[in-house]
Amino acid sequence: MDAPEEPLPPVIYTMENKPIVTCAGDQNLFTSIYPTLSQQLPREPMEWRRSYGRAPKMIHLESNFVQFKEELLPKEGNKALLTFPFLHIYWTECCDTEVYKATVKDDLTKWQNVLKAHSSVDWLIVVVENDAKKKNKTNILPRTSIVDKIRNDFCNKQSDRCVVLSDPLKDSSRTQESWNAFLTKLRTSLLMSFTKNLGRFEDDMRTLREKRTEPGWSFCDYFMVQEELAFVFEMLQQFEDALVQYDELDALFSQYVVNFGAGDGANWLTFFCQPVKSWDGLVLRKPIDMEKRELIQRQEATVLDLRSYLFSRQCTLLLFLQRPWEVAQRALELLHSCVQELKLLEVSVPPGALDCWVFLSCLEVLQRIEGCCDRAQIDSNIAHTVGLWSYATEKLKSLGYLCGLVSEKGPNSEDLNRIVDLLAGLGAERPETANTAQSPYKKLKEALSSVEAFEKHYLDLSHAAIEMHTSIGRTRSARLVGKDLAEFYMRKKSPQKAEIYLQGALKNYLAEGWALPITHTRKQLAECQKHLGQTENYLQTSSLLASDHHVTEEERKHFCQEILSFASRQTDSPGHKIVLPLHCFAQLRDLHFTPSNAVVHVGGVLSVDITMCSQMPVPVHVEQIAINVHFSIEKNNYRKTAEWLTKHKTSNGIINFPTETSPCPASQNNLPALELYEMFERSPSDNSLNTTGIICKNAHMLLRRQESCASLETPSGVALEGGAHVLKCNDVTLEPGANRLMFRTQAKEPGTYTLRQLCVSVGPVRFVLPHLYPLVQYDVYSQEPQLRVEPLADSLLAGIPQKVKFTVTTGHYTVKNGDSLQLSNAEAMLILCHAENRAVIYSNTREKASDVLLRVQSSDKVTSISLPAAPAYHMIEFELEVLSLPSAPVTGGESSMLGMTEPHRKHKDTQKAGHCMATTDHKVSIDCPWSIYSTVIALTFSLPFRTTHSLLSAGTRKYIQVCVQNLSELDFQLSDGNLVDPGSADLQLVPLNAKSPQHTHSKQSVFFVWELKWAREPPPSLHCQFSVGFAPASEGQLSIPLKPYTYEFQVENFFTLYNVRAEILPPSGTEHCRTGSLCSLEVSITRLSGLLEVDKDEALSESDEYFSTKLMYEVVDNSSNWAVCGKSSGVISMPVVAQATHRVHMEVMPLFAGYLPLPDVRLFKYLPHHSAHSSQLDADSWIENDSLSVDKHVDDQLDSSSIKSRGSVHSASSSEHKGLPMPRLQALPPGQVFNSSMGMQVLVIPSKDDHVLEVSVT
Amino acid sequence: MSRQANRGTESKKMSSELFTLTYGALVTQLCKDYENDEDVNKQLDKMGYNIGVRLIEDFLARSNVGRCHDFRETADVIAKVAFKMYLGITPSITNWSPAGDEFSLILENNPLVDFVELPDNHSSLIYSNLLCGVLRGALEMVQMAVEAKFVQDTLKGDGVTEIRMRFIRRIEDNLPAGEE
Amino acid sequence: MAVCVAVIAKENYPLYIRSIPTENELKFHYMVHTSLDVVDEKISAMGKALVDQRELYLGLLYPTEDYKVYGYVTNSKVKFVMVVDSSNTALRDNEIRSMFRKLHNSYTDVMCNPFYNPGDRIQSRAFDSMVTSMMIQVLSRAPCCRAGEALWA
Amino acid sequence: MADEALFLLLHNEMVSGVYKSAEQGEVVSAAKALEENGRCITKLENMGFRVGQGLIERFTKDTARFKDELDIMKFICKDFWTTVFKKQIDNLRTNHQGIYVLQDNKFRLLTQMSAGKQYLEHASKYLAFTCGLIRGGLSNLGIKSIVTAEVSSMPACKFQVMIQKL
Repeated sequence: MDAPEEPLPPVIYTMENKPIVTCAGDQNLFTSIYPTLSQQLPREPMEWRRSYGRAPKMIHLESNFVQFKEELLPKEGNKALLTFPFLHIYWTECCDTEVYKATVKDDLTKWQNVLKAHSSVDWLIVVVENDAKKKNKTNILPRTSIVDKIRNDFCNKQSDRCVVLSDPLKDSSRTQESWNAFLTKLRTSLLMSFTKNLGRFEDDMRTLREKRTEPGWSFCDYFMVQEELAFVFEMLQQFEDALVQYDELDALFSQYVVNFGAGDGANWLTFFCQPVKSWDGLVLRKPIDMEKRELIQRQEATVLDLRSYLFSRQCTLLLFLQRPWEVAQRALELLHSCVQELKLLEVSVPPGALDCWVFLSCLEVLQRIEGCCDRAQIDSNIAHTVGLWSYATEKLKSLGYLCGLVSEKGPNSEDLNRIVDLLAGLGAERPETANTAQSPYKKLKEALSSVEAFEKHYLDLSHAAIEMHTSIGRTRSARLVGKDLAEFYMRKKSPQKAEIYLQGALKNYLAEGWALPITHTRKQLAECQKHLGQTENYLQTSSLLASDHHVTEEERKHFCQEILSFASRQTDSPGHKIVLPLHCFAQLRDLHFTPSNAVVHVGGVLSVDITMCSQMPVPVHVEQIAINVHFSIEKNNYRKTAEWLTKHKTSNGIINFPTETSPCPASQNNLPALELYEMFERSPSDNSLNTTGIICKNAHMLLRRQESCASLETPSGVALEGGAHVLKCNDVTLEPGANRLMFRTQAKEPGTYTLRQLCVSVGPVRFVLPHLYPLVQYDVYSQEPQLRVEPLADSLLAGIPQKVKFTVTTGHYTVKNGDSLQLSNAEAMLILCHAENRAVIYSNTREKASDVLLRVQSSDKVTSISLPAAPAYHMIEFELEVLSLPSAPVTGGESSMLGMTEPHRKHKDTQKAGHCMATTDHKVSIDCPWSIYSTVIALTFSLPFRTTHSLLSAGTRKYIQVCVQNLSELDFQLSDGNLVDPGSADLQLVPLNAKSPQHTHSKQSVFFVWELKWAREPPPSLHCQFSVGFAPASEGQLSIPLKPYTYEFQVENFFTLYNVRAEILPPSGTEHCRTGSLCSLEVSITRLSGLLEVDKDEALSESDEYFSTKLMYEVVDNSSNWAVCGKSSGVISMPVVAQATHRVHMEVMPLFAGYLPLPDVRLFKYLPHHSAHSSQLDADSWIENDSLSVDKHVDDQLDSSSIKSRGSVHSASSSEHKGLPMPRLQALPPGQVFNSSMGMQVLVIPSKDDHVLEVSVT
Repeated sequence: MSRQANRGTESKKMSSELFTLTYGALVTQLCKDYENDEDVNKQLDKMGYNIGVRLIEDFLARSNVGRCHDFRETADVIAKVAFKMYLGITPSITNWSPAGDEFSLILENNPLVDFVELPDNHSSLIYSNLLCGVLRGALEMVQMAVEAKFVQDTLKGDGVTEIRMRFIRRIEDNLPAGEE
Repeated sequence: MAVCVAVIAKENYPLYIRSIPTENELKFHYMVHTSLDVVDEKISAMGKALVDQRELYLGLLYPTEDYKVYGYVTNSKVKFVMVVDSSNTALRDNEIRSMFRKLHNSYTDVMCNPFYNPGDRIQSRAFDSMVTSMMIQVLSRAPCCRAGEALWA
Repeated sequence: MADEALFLLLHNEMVSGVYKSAEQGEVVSAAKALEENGRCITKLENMGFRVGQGLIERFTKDTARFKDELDIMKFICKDFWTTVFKKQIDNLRTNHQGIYVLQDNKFRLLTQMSAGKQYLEHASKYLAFTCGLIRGGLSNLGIKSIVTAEVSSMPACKFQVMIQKL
């Protein structure tokens, strides 16, 4: 055997390991094949089906070929998988039966026996065939003979254990094929071996684990076993599976620790509980930390050792798996849990040791990760690493504090000792990091070496952490690190550096409304500001803290005291003021005005009550509280006030101020409220409703609005505004809680005053509320003095005393004694002054102020009323009696037209007149003391009575009737009515009235009648004067005698000239008139007197002493009881002689049955036309009138039927002499005609046949 | 407005939260509108009454219960049918007055007050007072004048909620107009 | 078991925060406030996730040496944060979940109290006592050796 | 389980109650009346708002977190509407600019009024509360919005949701 010795490769635990395959037989042959083999084997991947339902894997196989030796074969069981030979191969190229029989067979047998002895069944026999060799052979056997021999000598019934490899070193297709076949065979057998052996191994492992509750079971032993498995997987590059092994170990251990915590400790665990002596963090730079592994193997590892080792392995595998970020995350968890486990297991650890361990570990992990990733990756995965950074920072910090490196005077001796001890625990630096500059070890050593070094490292780390946090938007975390930094700076007595961090943090907490952090940070800030000597800020912060309920009472008092003592200190140096926002010192609750409508007159007093809640824990004395008021001259400030009242004020005039909510961001739901409205949409055509709905008026505002994260930090730099108008109240002590303050002010200029800014001064400190909201205003108005005179009743009556009310509104004028009102009397109106008139003085708000006697002196020209003294903005009220002398408006003769002749006409007139009283105005000019101009006042009096008169006749006897109608609301007593005609002496008026006074109720009338008597020819006209005494029925007796009521009028041509008599006779032979049958109407007109003055007119014609006048008569029946047949009117010439009579006969037909009144007979003067132009017009107009009146029956006094008949006549006549002047008609004055048959009636009985009736009607 | 337009057979059950919450919103709104709790109680009772006078219609239509002969029978119908139907609970009927004209409805759990916690400043608020109104109004429509009032309330810390019902008189057939 | 329970409004101010009296509560306020960073991260990440991953429970926000901080967010963007003592290693995820569910239910009742003004600080007695029960609740379950199950899990 | 009839009557009573209390303040001018009317609508809407907040909190208690705005709107139209009105919204439209129109062809609170024009003028009173429900629900899910409504043929109605962009 001259084959070269295959050296046994030493077993080292790296992933360089390969599964071992032994080679027996022809070594030279193998050596020749080996290169090709080792290179071909891994080329093709092979599928590995696995037990325990684990997913099959494709793996590239490699193996480590060693020469077969018996001692390689494991004895009992197989603990060490790595050194375990998975496959045994026997190599031969024998092709000669002799040779085979001679040597190979025996060799094979020996080999087989050894394997059998170790019950190893994973073997293979390879027969290499070489054509070259055969060439020089003479006796050629069939190719396969050797193989067959071997097969049936050794591989009984597993013939595939013998493989042929032909011409392995040739380059032919045949060679290829056989190689492939061989390799596949080799691979499969290897895998089968794995599956078999690993399976067995895992089974053993499990059984071992199941024993874990038995006494004497050792975790470390088990650890080694399972790790062996892990190694194999790693060797096969199945990192996942490898990792699982470690994770299981990890879980198992953790579970034990937990259980230990819960009371049932496994005794093996006590090994791990030895005090920690070394705390050199994790080591991740080499695949396997052999030292630690040995510690575990020797059961001398501490928890830290175990954990470190475990993690280093997990880390390695994770990195193989390209999962660096998981390393970071697991690392953090590991470090935390380690700390916990040490606590749980009550392992004694010197103070600071853990901090060192953690610190180093963090950095180690970070550096390891950085080692295998590029910048970009790292930057995009900060989220995973930042935790480690800040943890490291934290740990370094606590080390710093522990070792007195954070005080300005540096560490003392015992600190130094501690440092030494801690460094000792690190041991010497590891070789693998020895030459890396920034190794964790070096960092720590350096950081602990000096105050400066520490600061440098600590700052580096903190800044790095802050930067990272912010870069991934973890602002809060950044703030927190920042606060630690601030604390550090404060310790180092450099507050200027600390401030920004504190401010930053505070801002954040305020924005998100975290009360406790706010308070805490404020306290730190206060200290900081105090050191910095930022008085203003310090005081502000103090006031905030003093009013903060999360602060203890003592502290609040302390901060409050800070302010007060500052205030007292600074009083001597004036000028310098410190302005602080009010809300942290006190809060405005409510405010209310008296008068509550907040409107005062110039000079009036206005008081403002405010409730202010002091936030201070102790009573605070305040020099002054001032409210700046902005003044604006407002026109029509009344209206404004009104609307302001409705808008901002509750009825009681109290304005409530919103209380600042304690630090809870205003940002949520501070949207303006929705303004919804109903919507009705009507169709344009018929405006019927076709859509209703709900719409939002202020949508635009709501939608535009951006969510504002309103910070509660009040804008510092509150401007202190000075103003001309200030409400002050001095030297008050604000008790904690609610305080009521009152401001009084005297109103000066009229206008609107807006309360702007409230300022509380404590020494030089000013607490300012920059803007009062809601808007608070009060209004000052000024009023001109004025006099108002008005009747007490709704209307004044003439003739009787009437009360009139005088109201003097003083306005800004003060009425002095001696001031008086000068009334210049109107002659027709008297001012009646009684013994005592009283005047009442009211204040502006209508409260009665006083009641004084009023002096009124009256001369014939002026009446002077001396006013009582009254202050400004008051009212003086008093009443005076006035009397307007009654005087009836002189009524002209036209009223005498209203005669008996046409009673209905008269009736109509009165209706038309209605019951409105005639009025008279009296102007009085009054001189007021406050003005050089005199005020003119008009008083309207209405006459209580309306008087009408009429002339009545009975044949030639004449009467005058006067009707007095009481239009007023009052009742009157009328006494001694009297009628005189001063003109005509010989005429006497004989009263036919009751002597006793007459009572007339409201709206009643009283009539008076006189008969006229005369001796000789009566006068053509009378001038009558009616007078009657009157007094209100109610009043007993009156202060002054009243003038009687008078009424003057005229009566003309009242003397009767003609008497008209009409008579209706039934048709001859009948006793009664019948409807529809013609009757005769006899009219006789008689002249009653000779020629009189009144007759002298154009109508009069004279022929030798014989006078006659032309008259026209006309029969009219407006009751249409009669149809006048034939001509109804005619002109007659009447001799002007007493008793001259003229008869006319006419035919009429009664239309109805019953007692019918006779038709009217009217008499007119018929004036010939030789008179002037005008007359003709008259005539025309008359005709026109009539013909018109035919069409529209405007004039009810003309009977249509009669007009018809007459109308026809006239139309004829008018057509005859067209354009010619026509005669005129003139009505005779009522007095001159007396109709003696007036009121007579005729009996008409109904006729048998009615048709006649119809005829007559048409 | 025609109440109960559809007497459909389709399930009239609905999430009680909606009802409970709506009622809650109503009560709190009233608390805003009126100064003192007494007024709120009154208003609730009044609204309840208006609901009652309409509800009875729906009730008679859907539960085919006939005219009750005595107060005891009425009590049964209220507890076993009406409450079950509308609030899904069945109060127990207890302590009848000897005269048989008074009894108590005991509600173990009152759906109206799920979630409710009375603030201290509403001590005199009778939160569920609507129920009294409903009972009063409904019974009035069937010619029974009754008085209903809460005598116990879990909201006030009592173990159960108790409504005391008192029969006043029978109403002759002139229907009183609802308090519109 | 929980050492601090907090309910945080949409706008990130605390609606309710309570911690065990024995500890200095300020610390927890800081802790909870800081944890919001991670809550935000998780929520924004969650937006992209698939429906089944969009559960309300956010899991462990971040661990510290002594505590574990867990998060939960309701659909109304209200966050629940719960701090648990790290030594309490036996506490399992599903237990945390169920605690959050209880919190959520109780919070929902608060929201349904007509006298509660959404957005105001929570002062409900019911909620309070529920939280109390969470804080004093002790693990009844004996910590039997679960190692076996842990492996091959 | 409560009974629907009770809720409907309660709702009616709330509506008439609100309007009645408004009548106490005598109506001065048409404009005033409209304003008063608006106040009533707003009051009802506010009640609805509060209820909506509560309901949504309950209803979303066990649902997965929402993906986006649309996801939420769908929830309102399906689950929310079903639980409240026992039917889904019949049609949801959006312009993808934050405006959504929810159409209910047989709106529960209108079906009780006999259909047709004669009650049309009263219809909006009976929508206000629901507008609030929607707005409250959305706002509690973090969506600030304005909800208005429209009826032209009873008992169908449209609710328009305008989302406030932040």
